[in-house]
Amino acid sequence: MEKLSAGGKFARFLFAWVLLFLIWLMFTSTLALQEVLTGAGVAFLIALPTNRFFTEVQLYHFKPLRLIFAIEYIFVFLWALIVANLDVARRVISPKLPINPGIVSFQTKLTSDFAKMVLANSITLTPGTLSVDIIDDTYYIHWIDVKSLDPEQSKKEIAEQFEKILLKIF
Amino acid sequence: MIYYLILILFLLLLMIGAAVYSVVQKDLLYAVIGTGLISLVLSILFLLLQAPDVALTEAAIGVALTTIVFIITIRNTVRHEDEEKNRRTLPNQPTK
Amino acid sequence: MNDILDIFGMILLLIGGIFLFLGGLGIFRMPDTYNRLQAGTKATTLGGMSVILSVGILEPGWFIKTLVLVIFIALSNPISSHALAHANYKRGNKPFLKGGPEYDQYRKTFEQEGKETEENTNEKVKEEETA
Amino acid sequence: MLNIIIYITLGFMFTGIFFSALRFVLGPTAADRTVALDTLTTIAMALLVLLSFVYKRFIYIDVALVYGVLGFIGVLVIARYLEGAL
Repeated sequence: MEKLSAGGKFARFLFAWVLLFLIWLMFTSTLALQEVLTGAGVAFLIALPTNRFFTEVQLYHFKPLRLIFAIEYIFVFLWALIVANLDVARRVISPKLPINPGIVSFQTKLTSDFAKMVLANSITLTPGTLSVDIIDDTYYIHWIDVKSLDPEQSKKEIAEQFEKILLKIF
Repeated sequence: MIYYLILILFLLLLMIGAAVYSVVQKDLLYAVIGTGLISLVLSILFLLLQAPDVALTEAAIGVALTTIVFIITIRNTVRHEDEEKNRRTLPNQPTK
Repeated sequence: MNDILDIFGMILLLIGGIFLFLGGLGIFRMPDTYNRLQAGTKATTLGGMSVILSVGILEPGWFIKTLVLVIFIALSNPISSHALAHANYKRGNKPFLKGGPEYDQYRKTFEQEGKETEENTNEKVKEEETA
Repeated sequence: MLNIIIYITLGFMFTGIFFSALRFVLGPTAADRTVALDTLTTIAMALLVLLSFVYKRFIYIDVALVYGVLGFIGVLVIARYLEGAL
């Protein structure tokens, strides 16, 4: 972790404080004065010792264009989740269990750790795949119905649609 | 209302089954997971009987705290109970 | 307007219940741990999300809190399933393979890594012994 | 109308709980049992929220929230122990 200037430290603290305060507001879900004041105080007290665990990159990831792509990502992800569930339902109900499982691997072009985590979580929730391990930039995916063992081909089947948007966001 | 009575009965049977399972089981890890299942069912039961504070406490203590403390205990001792060769002897106890 | 929302909430509730049932059934029927994780995680994620969201739609005052729960499920469920799959492979439970051993591309890397760490520990032990 | 749909959904959920508990008893390895516990945690969260809707009390949702967070941590601790990294 690189050394931060005083301004960087303050920005990081502010980020942690605002995030904790927003979480407090969502949990209590009222706007009564005493609740809001208590939340601000508690968030301040918790953000003092823990702000260095929250983020490494302060706020410069926050740009409006990225927000649009993030919303597009959410819709693509929800559609994939619904397709995945219909797929699981078809496999579970059919009496002969049409499965052909295996573990495949492919390389990714993403660089930051956070983007890798988002991609791994998305892969776990999309049709027939489950991420088992990530070593550097190689994903190992358990696939319930293996269509090809070639890394390029399996990447095209599994992760192309998410990686395309994630490369634009990060 | 009779429907909820049937559900409560089902949950009670499930809880008793889990309790018997985790007492009888020789492998201590399985017994700990069974304890987690008991407190899961118990907190649903408390909510069905309209006692949310007790359900909250049961969820907090039964699921997280008990499981974590027992897992740490198992890590520091042996997992299978009835293996003679793995049994640790106390320092002042005469060995057979 | 309100009636349409209510009917939408009811349909969502029913769909969620069916998917939660399918999650339980999938866990019961699948042949090995990885496939059980697949069925269990996906079906219960969508089922739980839609049941909780339907409660938020049927009772509009609760919407924000149910949204928090939905986001929490969507973030936490894949993490726990990934941790379980990784732990299961590390314990040496090999996946059920229909097509033969070449369908497991992870084993080679896994065994190589294990050897490397073993060699490292051996070297360390040797260094300690010589010292 | 709403009551009937809630009854049907509760029936589906309890059948799911029954099958998961069956896998919990049958499961050959420790990981299988933990998978069953994980599935039961998510089903129980949805069930607690639905019950709080049945009783029309806003406070009851907190139980589901606490249950979800702590059950997640419990499953992670068991997974770390199985991995041998705790």
